[in-house]
Amino acid sequence: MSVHDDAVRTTPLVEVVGAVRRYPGVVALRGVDLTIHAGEVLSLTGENGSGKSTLAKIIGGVEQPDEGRILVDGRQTVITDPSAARDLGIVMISQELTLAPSLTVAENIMMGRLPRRGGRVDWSSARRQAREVLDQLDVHISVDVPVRELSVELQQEVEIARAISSQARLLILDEATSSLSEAATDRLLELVRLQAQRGVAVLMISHRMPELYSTAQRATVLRDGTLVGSVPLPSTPEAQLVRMMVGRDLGDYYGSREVTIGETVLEVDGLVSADGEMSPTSFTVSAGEVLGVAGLVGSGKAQLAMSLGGAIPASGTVRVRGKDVALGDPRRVIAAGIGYVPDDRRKSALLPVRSVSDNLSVSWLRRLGRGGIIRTSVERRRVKDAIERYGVKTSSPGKRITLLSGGNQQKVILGRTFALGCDVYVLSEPTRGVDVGSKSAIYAMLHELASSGAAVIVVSSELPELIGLSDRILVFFRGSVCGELTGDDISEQTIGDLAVSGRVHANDVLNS
Amino acid sequence: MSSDQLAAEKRPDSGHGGPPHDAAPSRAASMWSEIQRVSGRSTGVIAGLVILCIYLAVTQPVFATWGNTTNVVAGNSVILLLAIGATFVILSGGIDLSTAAAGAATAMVFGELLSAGVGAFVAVVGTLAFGLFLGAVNGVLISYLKIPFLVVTLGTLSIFESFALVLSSGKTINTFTLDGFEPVYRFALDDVAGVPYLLIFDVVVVVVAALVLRYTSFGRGVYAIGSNSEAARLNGINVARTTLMVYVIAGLCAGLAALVQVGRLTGASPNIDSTLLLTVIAAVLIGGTAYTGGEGGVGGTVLGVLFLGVIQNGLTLSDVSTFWRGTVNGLVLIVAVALGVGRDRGWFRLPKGGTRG
Amino acid sequence: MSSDQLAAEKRPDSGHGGPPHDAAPSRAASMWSEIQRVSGRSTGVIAGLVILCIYLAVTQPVFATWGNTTNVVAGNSVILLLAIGATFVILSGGIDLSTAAAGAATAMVFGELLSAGVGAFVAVVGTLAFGLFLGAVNGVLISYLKIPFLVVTLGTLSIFESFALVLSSGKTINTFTLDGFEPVYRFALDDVAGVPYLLIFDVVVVVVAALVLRYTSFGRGVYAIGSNSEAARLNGINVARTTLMVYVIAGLCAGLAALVQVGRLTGASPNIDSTLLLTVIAAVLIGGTAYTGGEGGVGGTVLGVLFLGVIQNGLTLSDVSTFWRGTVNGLVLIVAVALGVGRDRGWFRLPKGGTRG
Amino acid sequence: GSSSSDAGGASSDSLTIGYSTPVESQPSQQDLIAGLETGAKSLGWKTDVIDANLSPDAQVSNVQTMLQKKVDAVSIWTLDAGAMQGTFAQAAAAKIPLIGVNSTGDQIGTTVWWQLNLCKAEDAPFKVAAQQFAKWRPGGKIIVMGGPPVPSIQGNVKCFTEAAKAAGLTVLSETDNVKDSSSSASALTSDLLSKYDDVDAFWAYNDASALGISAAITQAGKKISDGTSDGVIVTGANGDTDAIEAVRQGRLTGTWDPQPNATGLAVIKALQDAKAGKAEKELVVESVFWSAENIDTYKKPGSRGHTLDTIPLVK
Ligand SMILES: Nc1ncnc2c1ncn2[C@@H]1O[C@H](COP(=O)(O)OP(=O)(O)OP(=O)(O)O)[C@@H](O)[C@H]1O
Ligand SMILES: Nc1ncnc2c1ncn2[C@@H]1O[C@H](COP(=O)(O)OP(=O)(O)OP(=O)(O)O)[C@@H](O)[C@H]1O
Ligand SMILES: [Mg+2]
Ligand SMILES: [Mg+2]
Repeated sequence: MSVHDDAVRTTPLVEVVGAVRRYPGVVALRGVDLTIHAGEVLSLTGENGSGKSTLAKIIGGVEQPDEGRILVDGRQTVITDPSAARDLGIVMISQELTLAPSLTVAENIMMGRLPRRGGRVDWSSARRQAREVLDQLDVHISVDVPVRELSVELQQEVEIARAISSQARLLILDEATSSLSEAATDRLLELVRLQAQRGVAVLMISHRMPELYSTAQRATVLRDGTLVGSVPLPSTPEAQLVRMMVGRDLGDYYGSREVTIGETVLEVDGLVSADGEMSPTSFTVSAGEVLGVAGLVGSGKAQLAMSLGGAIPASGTVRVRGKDVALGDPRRVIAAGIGYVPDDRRKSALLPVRSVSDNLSVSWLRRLGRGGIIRTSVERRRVKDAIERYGVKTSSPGKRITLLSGGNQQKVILGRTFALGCDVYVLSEPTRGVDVGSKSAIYAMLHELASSGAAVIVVSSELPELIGLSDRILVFFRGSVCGELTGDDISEQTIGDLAVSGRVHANDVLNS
Repeated sequence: MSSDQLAAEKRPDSGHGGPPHDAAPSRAASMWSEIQRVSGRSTGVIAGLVILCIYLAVTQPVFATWGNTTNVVAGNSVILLLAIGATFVILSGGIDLSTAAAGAATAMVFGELLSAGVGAFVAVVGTLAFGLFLGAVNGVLISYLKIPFLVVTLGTLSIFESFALVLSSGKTINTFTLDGFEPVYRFALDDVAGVPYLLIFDVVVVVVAALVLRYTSFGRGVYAIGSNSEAARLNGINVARTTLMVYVIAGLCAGLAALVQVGRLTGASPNIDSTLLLTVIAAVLIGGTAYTGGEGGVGGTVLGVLFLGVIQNGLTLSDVSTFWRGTVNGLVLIVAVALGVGRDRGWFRLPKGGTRG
Repeated sequence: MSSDQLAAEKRPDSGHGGPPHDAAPSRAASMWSEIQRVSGRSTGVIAGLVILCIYLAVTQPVFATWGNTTNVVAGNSVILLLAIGATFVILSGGIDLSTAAAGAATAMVFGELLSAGVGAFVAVVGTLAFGLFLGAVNGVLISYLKIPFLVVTLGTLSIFESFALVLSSGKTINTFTLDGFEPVYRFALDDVAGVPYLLIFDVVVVVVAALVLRYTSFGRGVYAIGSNSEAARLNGINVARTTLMVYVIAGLCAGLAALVQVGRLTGASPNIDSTLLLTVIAAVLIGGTAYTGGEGGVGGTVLGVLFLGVIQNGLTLSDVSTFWRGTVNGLVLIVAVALGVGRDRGWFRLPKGGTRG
Repeated sequence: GSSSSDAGGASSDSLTIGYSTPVESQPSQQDLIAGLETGAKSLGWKTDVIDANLSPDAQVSNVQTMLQKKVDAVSIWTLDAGAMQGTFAQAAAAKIPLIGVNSTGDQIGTTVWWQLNLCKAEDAPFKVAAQQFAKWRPGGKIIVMGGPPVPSIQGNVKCFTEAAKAAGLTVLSETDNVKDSSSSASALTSDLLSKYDDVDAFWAYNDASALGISAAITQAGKKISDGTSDGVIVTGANGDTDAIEAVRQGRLTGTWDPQPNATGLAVIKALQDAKAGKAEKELVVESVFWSAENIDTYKKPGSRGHTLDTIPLVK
C-alpha cells in the first residue's frame, strides 16, 4: 500500500482531462478524465466498446483526442505519435498484436531500437538482449524464428517482452493477458508488480477480475465512453465493481442448468494431429454435456480443438451421432454438425476488410438461400437477429468489423457459429477479450446450447471459467490426456497439478 | 504495403463490396446503395470523370454526340470485358498477368476455327471453351499446385503469347470473307435503334457479374477468400475451387474479349498491344478495388474503364501531341485519385485535429 | 491472396528477411547464412539455374566460354540495377511500375546533358540526381500524400515515358561521338584482366544493397514496414520517411541503369522495351522476395536476374524459333518455381500424412 | 554468266552470315530471312539469324554473340541506328564486314534500302503516293497516321505529308498509332471520324494500322474506295498477306510492298560484291504498290522468281 500512498502525494505522471474521441457513427469517449501516478498499477475496466482501448491509444499517441488535454508530469503535452510517446517513456501493448510476422523474435523485440555498433546494427547484442528479456519472462523459444511461426500466446509474450524491455515510465497493457495461460499470466502480473515497485506506472486493461484484484491499486471504470468512477482495490467488493461496469447485478455469474446428459453425440477415437503435437486421444461427449479442456500451452489442447474443427490435418476417427467425420476439411466437419471457433481471431476468424454483416453471414452462406443464390432479405433478417441476440455493439451492420472493439469482434465470431444449430460445438478460448457482463451472457448461451441437446467442448486457459462451466474436464499434459475430472474432483488445485506434472498430488486427493 | 497506403486503398469509411446493408430488399434500392458504395470508394474518379466530360463537351463539340459516345463504348469493350475478369481475380486476392495474352491466343483460335470452316456457332463456342481452358490452366496451377499466382500468370503470359504466334506463324488471320464470321461481325458492328449491340452486351455482362458477386455464395466466397482465406476455409468455403473458378471466369472473359476484338477488326492478330495489360489492371484499381483483395466490385471497374476511355478519347479529339499524351494521361489519373484520397482525409474540410494515417 | 498462395510465396521454412539465424558476427558466417536463407526461399530457381547451365554447357559449346558469360552479365546489368531498386520497393510492400520509364527518362537527360557538352562528371552526377528526383516524386506522392502506390507509379510511368519522348521529340540521341561519353563507354565496355568493369560494379552495388538492408536501421525499417507497417509505426519507425527513401533508391537505381544502358547502346533512346518492367519485377519475385513485402532480399534478386538472363541467352544460342521462345521461357519459369514449391510441400519426399493446404 | 562463276568461286569457301533481326515474328522479316537463306544457299553459304524481339539492348548482345560465334559477316536491321555505333565499332575492330538493312552507320559498308524508306528521289514511293492521292481526289482532305515515334517512321510520315501538301491536299489531322496495333488504330480512327466525317483518304505508315482504319471506317457505315470508286481511300505499307487479301476484297485501297524477300537476296549480293571488292554504298530494293489495278498480277514474295542476278533494284 505504501507505494500507493506516496504516489498520491506526487503530481500524477500522466493526467487526461475531458478526452473526447468521435468516430463515424459512434462517440468512443465523451469527456473522460484519468490520472495515474508513478509506481501505481491502475486498472481500466468497462464493457466491450466502452472506450478503454481508445483512451489507451490516446495516451499512447496512436490516436489524437478530438477534445480534451493530456498532462505529462503536470505539463500539458501533445502526444503526436507513438514515437513521441516513447520519448515520454510511454510504452503500450495494444489489444491487437503488432508484430512483424516475417521478422524474427529478436528483431520484433528490439524493433525501432536495434543496438548499433560502428554505425551498423549489432545483431549479436540484439539477440542477446532479446534472449535476456525472454528469460525474465521464462519463455524458452529461439530468438531466430519468424514470429509468424509462433502460437498466439507466444506472440503475445514477444509483444510483452518488447514492452518491458523498453525502459518505460508508463506501461500500458491493453488486455495483454487475454491470450495468456494462467501460468504466463501469473509471471506477467509478477513482473508488473516488480515494475511498479521500481516506480513504473502501469495502466492495465483487463476483463479478468482476479487479475485486477491481485495486482491493481485502483480501478477506473468506463461505460459508453463516460467515466463511471474510480475505486480503490482490492478494498472494493467485486459485486460493486461489476455493477459499476455493467450497470446492474450479474447474479449467478457462470450460470447453471438442469444437467440432463443424453446419448453420446461425439466419439473421438485415437485422434492424432499431423504436426505430432497431440498423441492419440480418445473420449466421448454426450448431448447436453459441457466438456472443458485444460492444459498448459503446447500441451496439445489447442491441437485437439484445431483437429476437431478441421483446421489442421489429423488422423484417427471422429464420429458425430455415429457418422464418421472426414478430418482436415472444415467443410466436411461443418456438414457433419461440428461448429468450431478458433482461438486466433485475427488470423483465422475475421474477414478484416469486410462488414459485420459479411463476417456473420460468411458462416451461413449455404443456409441463406437455395442453389447458391443468396436471399439478402433472409440474410439481413438473420444478421439483425444475431446482432441483437449476441449483443454486438456496432453503429451499423455495414460497419467494418475491424472498427469494432475487440470484445465485440469476438461476439460476432461466436454468434455466427452459435447460429448454425450444430450438434457439437468446439470453442477455443470463447470469451477471450469479452467483458464480464457479456461473458455471463455467453455462458448462459453455452448452457442453452447444451440444454437444447448440443455437445459443447470448451478449450480455455481460464481455469475459473472452465470450472464454472464444465460438467467434466480433460487435462492435457505433453500431448495427451493425463486426467479426466468430474464433480468434486474439479478444482484449480487438481487441474493445476495435472497440467503441470501430469498427475494429481496425494494430498489433494486426500483433501477431496 | 505501408499502413498509409492501406489506408488510402482501403479507406475507413469506404464501405465494402459486399451485400447491401441498409438497403431495402428492392432492386432499385440495392442499386442505389451499390452506387453509394462505389462512389464511396471512388469519389475522385467520379469527380474526375465528370469534370473531364464537362471540359470536353465544352471544348470539343463532337464529344457530347451520341456517335462519339458509342465510339468510346465500342472502343473500350475489349478492355471492359478483360477488366471484369480481372476484377474477380483481384477481389480474390490474386492477379492475372496473362489476361491480355489469353485474349490474343483465343482470338487466334477463333480465327483458325473460322478458317477451318466450322460454322459461326461452333467457332464461338469453341473459342469460349478455349478461353475457359486457358483460365483453368492458370487456376489449377495456382489453386491445386499452389504455385504463386504471379509466377504462374507471368509464365502463362509468355506461353499464351507464343502460342498465338505459333498458330499462324505470326501472321494476322483475315476473317472478313470467312463464312461464319458474318454474325460476329454484325454483333460487333450493328445496333438496335442506334444502341449498339456491344453496349447492350457490355451492360448485360456487367450486371450479371455484379449479381454473381453479390447474390451468390460463390461471389461471397470470392470476397471472403480475398479478405482472409484461412477464415474463409474454416467457414467451409472451398478455397481451391473458388480460386480455380475465379481464373476460369477471367479466361472466359478473355474469350469474350477476343470475339469482340476479332469482330471489330475483321481479323485475328497474334500481336498484343503492350499497354493492354496495364490498362486493364489500372481500370480495376482506379475503380476502387483493393489490390490486396476482398474489397471492391465491378461497378467501380466500369467507372475505371470509362475514366481511362474518356481520357483517351479526349486526347484524340483535342489532338494533343503524341509526345505530351502520356503526361496529360498520367496527371489526370493521379489527380483524380488524389481527389478521392483528399476527400477521405478531409483535405477539403476545415482543418480539424486528428486526420488519421 | 489465398492462404495457399501466401503459403506458397512465404513458405513455412522459407527463412525471413531478418538477421542471420546463427549469425556469428563474422562476415563469412553471415554471408553463408545469407546464402542458406536465399536458397531456402528459392530452391527451385537454384535447381533450375544449375540444370539449365549444365544443359546449355553440354549442348552449346559457346555457352560455357568466358566471353559468353561476360556477355550475359553485361546484357543483364540494366535489369539487375533496376531489379535491386525494385527489391527495396517490394520489400517495403510497394511496387514501382514506373521504374523502366524512369530509366528511359534519365537516359534521355544523360543524352541531353552530354549533347549540351557539360563533360562526363557533371553529366553523370546530373543524371543520377535526376534519377533521385524522379524517385522522390513517386515517394512524396505515396508516403506523404498517401496516394495508392499503384496509381502513383502507373501515372508516373506514363508521365516519365512521355517526358523522355518530349525531350528529344522521339529521336534517339547518338552519344557515341559526343565528348564526355568516352568514360561511360569505356566503363560499359572495358575490363580489367578480362573482368568487365560492369561485373565489378554490379557486384559492388549488390553487396552495398545487401549490407544496407541487413545492417542499417533504415534497412530493417524497410523490412518492418513491409511486414507490418502498423507495427513499424507503433515502434517509432518513421514509416513515411522510410517509404520515401525506398522510392528514392529505386530512382537512383534507374539512374545507374540509364548510364549503363546508354554506355552499352552508345545512344540514349526514349523508347522503352515493353517487356522490361515485367522482367524486372519477375526477377525480384522469382528471387523469393514476397510481393506482399517484408521478406526476401537482393541475394534472391541476383538469382532471379541470372535465371532469366541465362534462359534468354540459352534460347538465343540454341536458336529456338522465335515463335516457341515464349513457350520455353514460360515453362522453364513455372517448372523451376514449382520445383521449389514441391520441395516445400514434400512432393519429392515419401508421401507422409498431412501435406497441408 | 561471269557473276555466277564468281558465285561458284565463293561457294568453295563457305561463309556464315549473321543477320540481327529487330523482331523475327513479323511476316515481312520472315520473308526477308527467307530471301536471305535462298541467296545464301545458292552460294553454299550459311546464315545465322538472331532475334532482338524489339529490344535494342538485346540487339547489342545479339551482335556480340555473333562476334563470339565468329560469323564472317554481320547484316543488321537496327532497331535504333542511333544506339548501335559502339557495337558497329566492335564489329569493325573484329574486321567483320557490316551490311545494314534500312540502317546506316559509319562502319556499315553497304546499306540495303527499301525504296519506300527513302525520300530523296523524285519517284520516292510516298511522293508518288501523294501525287496518286491528289489524282484520285484533287484538293481532297486526308488524315495521316504514323506509328510509334521512331525516326524512320517519322521520316516516312514527313515525306508523305509534305508531298501531299505540295500536291494541294489538305491534311486534316496527323496522328500516331503509338500502340502500333490494329485495334488501337481503329479506336483512334473511330474518334477521328466522329470529328472529321468528310475525310477523303487515310494514309497509314503500315498495314496493321491501315486495316484498323479500314475496320473503323466500315463500322462508321462508310465504304472503302478502290481509288476510282467513291468511298474513303485507305493505303498502308508492308504488303502483308492479309493486306493483300484486303485489297483483293476492296477493304483496302492499296498497300506498298517493299519486297522483303528480294531484300534478303540483296543482302547476300551486297556481301558478294564486297568480297569481289566492288562494294556499293547502297542497294535500293524497288517497292511495288498493289491496288485494284494490278492486284491480279500479285505473286507471293517467295515465288517471284528473283535470283541474286535478278533482284529488282532501283538503278
Ligand atoms: N477506428 C474506428 N472507427 C470507428 N469506430 C471505432 C474505431 N475504433 C473504435 N471504434 C468504436 O469505439 C468504441 C470504443 O472502442 P474501444 O476499442 O475503445 O472499446 P474497448 O473498451 O477497448 O472494448 P473492448 O473491451 O472490447 O476492447 C467501439 O464502439 C468501437 O466500435
Ligand atoms: N442470423 C441468425 N441468427 C440466429 N439464428 C440463426 C441465424 N441464421 C441462422 N440461424 C439459425 O441457424 C439454424 C440453421 O439455419 P437453417 O437456415 O439451416 O434453418 P432453416 O430452418 O432452414 O431456417 P429458415 O427457415 O430461416 O430457412 C436455424 O435454426 C436458424 O434459425
Ligand atoms: Mg479494447
Ligand atoms: Mg432454411
